[in-house]
Amino acid sequence: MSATALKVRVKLRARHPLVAYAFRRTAIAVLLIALVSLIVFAATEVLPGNAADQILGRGATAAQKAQLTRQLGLDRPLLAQYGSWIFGVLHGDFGQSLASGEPVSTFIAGRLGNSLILAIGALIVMIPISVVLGTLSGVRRGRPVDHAVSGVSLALIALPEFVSGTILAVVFGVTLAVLPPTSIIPVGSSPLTDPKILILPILTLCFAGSAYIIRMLRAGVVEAMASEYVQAARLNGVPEGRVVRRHALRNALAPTVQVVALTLQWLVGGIVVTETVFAYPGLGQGLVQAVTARDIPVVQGITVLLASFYILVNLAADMTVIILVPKLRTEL
Amino acid sequence: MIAASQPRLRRNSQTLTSSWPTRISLVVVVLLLLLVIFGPLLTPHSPTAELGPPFARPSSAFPLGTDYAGEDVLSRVLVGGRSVILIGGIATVIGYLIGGVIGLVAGYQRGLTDSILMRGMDALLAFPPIIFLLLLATGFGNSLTALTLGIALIHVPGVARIVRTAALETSVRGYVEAALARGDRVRVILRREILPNIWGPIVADGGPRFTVSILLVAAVNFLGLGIAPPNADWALMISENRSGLTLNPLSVLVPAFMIAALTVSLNLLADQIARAHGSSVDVQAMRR
Amino acid sequence: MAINNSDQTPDGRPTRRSFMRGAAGLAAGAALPGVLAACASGSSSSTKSGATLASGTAGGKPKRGGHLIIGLSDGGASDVLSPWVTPYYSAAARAQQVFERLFTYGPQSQAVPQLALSAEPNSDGTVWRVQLRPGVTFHNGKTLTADDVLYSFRYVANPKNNAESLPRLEPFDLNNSRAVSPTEVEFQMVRPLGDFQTAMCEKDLWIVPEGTVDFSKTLVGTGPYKYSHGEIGIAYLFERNPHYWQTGAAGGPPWTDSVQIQILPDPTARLNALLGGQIQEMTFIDFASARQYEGGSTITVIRSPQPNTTPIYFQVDAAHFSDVRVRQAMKLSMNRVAMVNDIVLGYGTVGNDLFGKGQAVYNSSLPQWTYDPDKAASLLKQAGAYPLDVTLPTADAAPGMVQAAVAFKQYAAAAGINVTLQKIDAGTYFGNNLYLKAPFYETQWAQGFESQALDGLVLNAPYNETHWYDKPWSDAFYAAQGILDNAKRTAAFNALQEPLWKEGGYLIWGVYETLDATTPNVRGIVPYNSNGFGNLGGFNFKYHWLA
Amino acid sequence: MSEPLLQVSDLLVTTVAGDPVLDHVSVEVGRAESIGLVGESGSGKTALAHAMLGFARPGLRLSGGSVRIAGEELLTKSETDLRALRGRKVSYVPQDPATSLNPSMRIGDQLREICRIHGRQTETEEIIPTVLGRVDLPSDRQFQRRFPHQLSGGQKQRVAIAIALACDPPLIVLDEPTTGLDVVTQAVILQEVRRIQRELDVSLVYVSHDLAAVAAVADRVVVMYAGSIVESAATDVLVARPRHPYSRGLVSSVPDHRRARRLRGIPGVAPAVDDHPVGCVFGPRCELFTDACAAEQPSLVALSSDHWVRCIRSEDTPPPTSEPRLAAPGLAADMEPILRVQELVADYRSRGIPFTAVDRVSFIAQPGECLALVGESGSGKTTIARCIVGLHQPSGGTIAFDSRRLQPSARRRSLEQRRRIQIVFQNPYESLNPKRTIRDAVSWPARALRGCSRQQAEQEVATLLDRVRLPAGLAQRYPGELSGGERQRVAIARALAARPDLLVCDEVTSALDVSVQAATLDLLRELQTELSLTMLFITHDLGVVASVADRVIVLERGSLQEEGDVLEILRAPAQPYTRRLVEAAPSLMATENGLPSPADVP
Repeated sequence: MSATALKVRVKLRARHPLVAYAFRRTAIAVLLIALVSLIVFAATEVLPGNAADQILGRGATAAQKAQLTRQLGLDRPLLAQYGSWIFGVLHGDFGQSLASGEPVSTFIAGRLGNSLILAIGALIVMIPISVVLGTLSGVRRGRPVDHAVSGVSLALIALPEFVSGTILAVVFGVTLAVLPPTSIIPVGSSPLTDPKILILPILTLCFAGSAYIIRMLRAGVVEAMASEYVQAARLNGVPEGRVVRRHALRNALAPTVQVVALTLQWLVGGIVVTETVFAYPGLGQGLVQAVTARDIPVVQGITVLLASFYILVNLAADMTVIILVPKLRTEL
Repeated sequence: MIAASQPRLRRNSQTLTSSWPTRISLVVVVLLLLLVIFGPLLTPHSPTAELGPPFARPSSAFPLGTDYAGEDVLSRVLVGGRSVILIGGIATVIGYLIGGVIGLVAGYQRGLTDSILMRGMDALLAFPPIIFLLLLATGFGNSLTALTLGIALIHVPGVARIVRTAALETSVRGYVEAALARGDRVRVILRREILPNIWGPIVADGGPRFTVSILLVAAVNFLGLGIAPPNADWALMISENRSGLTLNPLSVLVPAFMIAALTVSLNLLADQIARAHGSSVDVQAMRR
Repeated sequence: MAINNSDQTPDGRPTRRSFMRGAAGLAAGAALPGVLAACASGSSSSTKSGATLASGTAGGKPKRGGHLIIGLSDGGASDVLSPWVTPYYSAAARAQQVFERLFTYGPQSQAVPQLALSAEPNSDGTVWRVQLRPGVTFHNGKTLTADDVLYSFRYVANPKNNAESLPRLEPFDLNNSRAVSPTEVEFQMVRPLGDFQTAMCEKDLWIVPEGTVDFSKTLVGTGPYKYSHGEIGIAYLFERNPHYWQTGAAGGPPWTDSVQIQILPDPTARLNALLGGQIQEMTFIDFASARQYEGGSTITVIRSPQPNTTPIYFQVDAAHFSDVRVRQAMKLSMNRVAMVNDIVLGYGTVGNDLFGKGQAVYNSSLPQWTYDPDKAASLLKQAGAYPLDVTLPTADAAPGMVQAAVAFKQYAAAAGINVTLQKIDAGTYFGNNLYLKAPFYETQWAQGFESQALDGLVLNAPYNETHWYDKPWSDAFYAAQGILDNAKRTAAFNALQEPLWKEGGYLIWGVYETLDATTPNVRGIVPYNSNGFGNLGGFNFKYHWLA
Repeated sequence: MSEPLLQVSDLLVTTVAGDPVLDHVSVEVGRAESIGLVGESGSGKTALAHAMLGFARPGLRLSGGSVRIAGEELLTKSETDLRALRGRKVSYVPQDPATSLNPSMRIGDQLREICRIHGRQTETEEIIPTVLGRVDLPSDRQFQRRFPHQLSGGQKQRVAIAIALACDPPLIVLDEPTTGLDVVTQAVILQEVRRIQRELDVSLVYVSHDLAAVAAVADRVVVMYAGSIVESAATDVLVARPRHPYSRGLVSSVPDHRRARRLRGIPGVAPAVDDHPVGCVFGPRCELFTDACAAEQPSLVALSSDHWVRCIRSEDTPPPTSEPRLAAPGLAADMEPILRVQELVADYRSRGIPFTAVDRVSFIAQPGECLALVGESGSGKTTIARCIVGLHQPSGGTIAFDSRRLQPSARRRSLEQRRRIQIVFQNPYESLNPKRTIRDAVSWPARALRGCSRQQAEQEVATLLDRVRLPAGLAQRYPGELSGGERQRVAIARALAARPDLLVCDEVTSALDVSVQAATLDLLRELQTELSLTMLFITHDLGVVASVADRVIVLERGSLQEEGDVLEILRAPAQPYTRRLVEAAPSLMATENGLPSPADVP
């Protein structure tokens, strides 16, 4: 680090530390994404069998396969392949699907929107409910509501998405025929045109996800309620409602943000399974198809996208926590 | 200068089997483990033989009816626990071994090694678990070893972080510093002073982690990338019998119940152990 | 034993139907499509169980209008719009709504005129003159001419286009073929062709406007529906072709305004969608559910007596299998009766390692292979291959496939054959790098002998799964194809089946019907008994209407 | 006196399990009166302080008796009514300032909140500056926008006091307000509390384990032991002539730098909440204990109008001890110094920014001598100790032991060096490995450093425990079952197991109760003379230095201020910094002397 760069860093750090910290963390995040892309590329390139077989499949002569291998540049050294792939990704071009020859980006674009709708829908439903329930059981620790909420959340955590999804689809979709058991929508239109199809998948996602948030949030609130400053507030005559809101919850807020960021890690997994159960046309179902079809570029594209999305979310969560906790904010 | 307010005798922690939820979860866990060990010997029929019509209702010959391929559901349930628990168990243990070593080294060495190791952990954490397993499946197909190692790798960052925190906290304690001053060898300090004191948080974290392993194995099997038929596996049974839910619901509900019973009771048990060690699992998880 | 849930068809599987002329006795070009709608579907099914073919949904006067959503059992990430390679059911269904052929199959696999009115051969079948149907226009308004036909055939024949039907045009000499007039084409043949009409029904011999090169974005054909838009691997929308030649003044098919082909590979989701009323039709309902819902009022089960089979095959030149005794040991180690009872639940009969059971071209005189594990074991010992370890990949690609593999493993063990199963995802079972490479595999065909030979037994066959490289056998086959007389040709084909039965690589344990399902208000479906993509009345959605 | 402001009568506070934490306690506080509540850990003083606000910590219950403030009974009030009363009728200053202020609320907002909830929104903008001024804190807007973590320990405690004063309550209860602060800040806070009490005519209840601090503030002192009041008297009366044996033991245990004397401490351990003895609760530890005392719990008897005592033999209680200090072992003048520290420099890196903790310090230690290193937190005294013991790498200077250079890290020192230098740490609850028995802990050094076999080492355990006056029976128990004082003695025994020549004691008694501290210091002094040990005693408490050390070194922010004989330096400190320390340190002798002005407090 040359002297001037050091001087700049120190000056920057002095004047507005938050920006300097954000800059540093973003740099680390970008580094992480690069590392992740390397891991994804390595994991998929280690494949048994050759990509050309995939495309031409049966009946292709050896000559045709060799010609295609050259055409796709698969005969070049791994590092060169990785270089051109990453160069493409940075320009939004994830290469071509081996199976259909279509550009991966078009395959992803269509499905990404649908998955986002499902994810955001699940979050909108899941977070408020679990924050309320988690806080309630944390504040009223040891009382009936706490036992009820903790018990239910403990059971829900153990229920895999594909079990709850299957049962929901049959009970509400077939036996009662109240809600659509699968996600069939007019071609090319977004799921929002017929929101009814979103109800069961979102419910399935909420079961596992909310249980996780409730348990973690409850622990945070219990810890805050037992803190010294809460006892001091009570001894200063602050009414209980205000003690809970202004003192306990205010300080349990930061860990809550981290918990929600953690939940996203499970949500992505939950979406892959839920989309398969309800045949929902999202990225998760697309990924499963691509994996079984050993369609490497599609797998690489989706995985890097999901991993980077997840890293950025973590970064955002950390930044929010820094802003929320005065001590961290001022001591950057 | 710390005010001398520490109670003289720390209240001995609530004995393990005093509360009823613990007792029940303990019984369930023991029952399930017995099932895994002795199940295969008790099966009325061969779990992989097609013996009757598919999705037949429960009858004297088949107490829980038959599944999609006409195999006896009861025999398959008796055998089906092994793969879930074995793969989940082995993956968790390996995760602990690798994560534990990394955590200890990072916590004890501190300085540069600590930050390098922890940054490495962040890279691993970047992958949502199921995506990571799907990635491995792309490369290695249905290989169970890849699945087990994959799940173990998923646990490594979490375990490393817990062990590191515990090691950090213990290494500034008086008895460790006294050992350092005596010049005891590092191995001796780790064995005598540090390890015995960080068992608590590790065991407390073991329960939920084993549950996570089981759910991951189940999800991968459900997506058809794990155990292959005709092997009996609770998760696979749910996946392959889904179409028969209206014909013979038991073929799906019984394996689902077994997974749920196993995971719920494990969570409950781990929670009680954690409370006995003074830090409930949730608080533990919070620090992760 | 019920099948778990049928779903994708193996991709790359041209289960095209081809049918020797002699079967239904219908002269070429006789039955006009209009007649089709009226004729009852009750043709006797070849199933021994004598269950009459559940009547289709043909009754009543068709109503115009409505939107039809059909759930298909395969398709996904590898879907392409181009009609020239239709390796699996949903690909064929999509192409068939937009494009048409000169002749196409009717319900009894008879060749029915479509864009052609008639085809007359010369004395020895080396020249065929085809009269085109007048007044037919493409979706872009252009009128159909002979030049379009020749252009289409030349496009298929050109290897650069990777068209799947290329081997079908092997007997054609397209350079010397010419357009006699805008509505008449003369085809020269390199060698005599006995049945031109049936050859035209084969695979993807679509007629496209002259000069069309790009088939990845827009599709222009003469079919009943125009391709509107779609999402890869999710769903595709087709809208009514207002100028369709069959509609006519009085208002004929296509009855519905639009058709949506929905890709639903997950069998449970597909069945739930039908039960939940989200889709009106679905392909491949599993045997157990069919048994449960047949005759009920919730959904209607459509039974098509196709010669479906899920054979297990071995490459005859692979290790051990080159020894005929090992091949025969394999045939004796399969308990066919038990498998049919447990898997097919009465919707099928025992197989004898030959294709096209129930059709004219089928050598039923050959003795039936039975389950004799001890003999099999002794044969293996003689061949020095005891015990025999094999790995059998399997998938839910078609009804009964996994159950058959599981059963084979169970019964073959008695003969000293240790089978290790390897389950692969159905969607890629025929698209991965194992198919056509692994020495031991499971496959799915629903064709007669002639079609099957062209696809997998002649020398340059695209899917020579069993590595049946037998030049004399191929030449004899081509010669048989050239015989004009039906009876003689059938006898020749039957004779060619004997070596397959004796030492072929296919272990065909059973033959069963194709089972689809629709909601009660769907009408106009005439079950097809042809082999190949015959679901829901040969994918002729134009005849379907909503009551 | 007019009707008392606060009247606690026959108050019973029990744990959830029913054990008595406060056993029928009665106490009164008049208007504008300042009383001190003194008691060691487990005496129930905090529970009483809380009860004065009608509050019981989770796990405790107000089971009986009554607490009336200005005639208004608290125990029958509902929680909401109590909330309205707290802060207005009686307010509370918590113990640990670092954790009792809401970390995410600005100082100004916390004050505004108090005014708002007690119905004084309108005058908030005037109250805040005045109340901040009253506790010598800047009252400008910029200060009010600060968060708690941006203030020093002393400032945080003053904010807590400001909050308590905000609504002019007639009674303020302070629970160990200065325990966490350094001695100079503590002195300033005590002086301010005293001034506020006089100016505003507020009644004060000052709860602490530190008799000297209480004496500086309270007019009257109430001594508590194991959940009941054993004596109550005017401060100077109690200090001069305590009538209850426990009070006497307490007074003679308080180290006082103005009167260097031998500290005796009180033998034995206070009874746990669930095994109070029959009869007088102090009985088992009392020299005057007779069968009569054991018959039944003596009641509180009035010796004079405002002097009460709960002891039937209060007449025979001897005056507090004032024996001369134990003589130091024979100091041979020409002996080579056992320890020589030359130009020692050591620093720490916090978040990448290095700062110097020890700045070129040099000193020597004579064999058999007790050398004290004195200074406030941050003075570098602990860092020096850690360098000597090899736990911290110095960045400059040398340390010689027996005139041979010591390697910076203990691991690279010779076995002999590692054996002859031993250390005892500050926090008794972390000095012993909870998972090992006392025998294992005490025997290990002999095996590791003297090569003894397991049997030999374990045989010595009994003699070592006896040497630190602990019953041999403790050997097979775990640290978890011992009190703080007992654990610290085991730590000392462990150090002795290596037969050291230099024993480094890093604040070993600051975490202990006064009586236990006195006993431990007495033990250390005896060991030093018996084993002619050289001791390096690190502490911030001048009283402890006066009773234990022979020579003293005064440190400030890493540099050596002054060095010399203990008694001379305490009597006539040469350096201004030392003088300020000596004047600020609380002492029973100097109840009325002038305390340093708040200006010099950091």
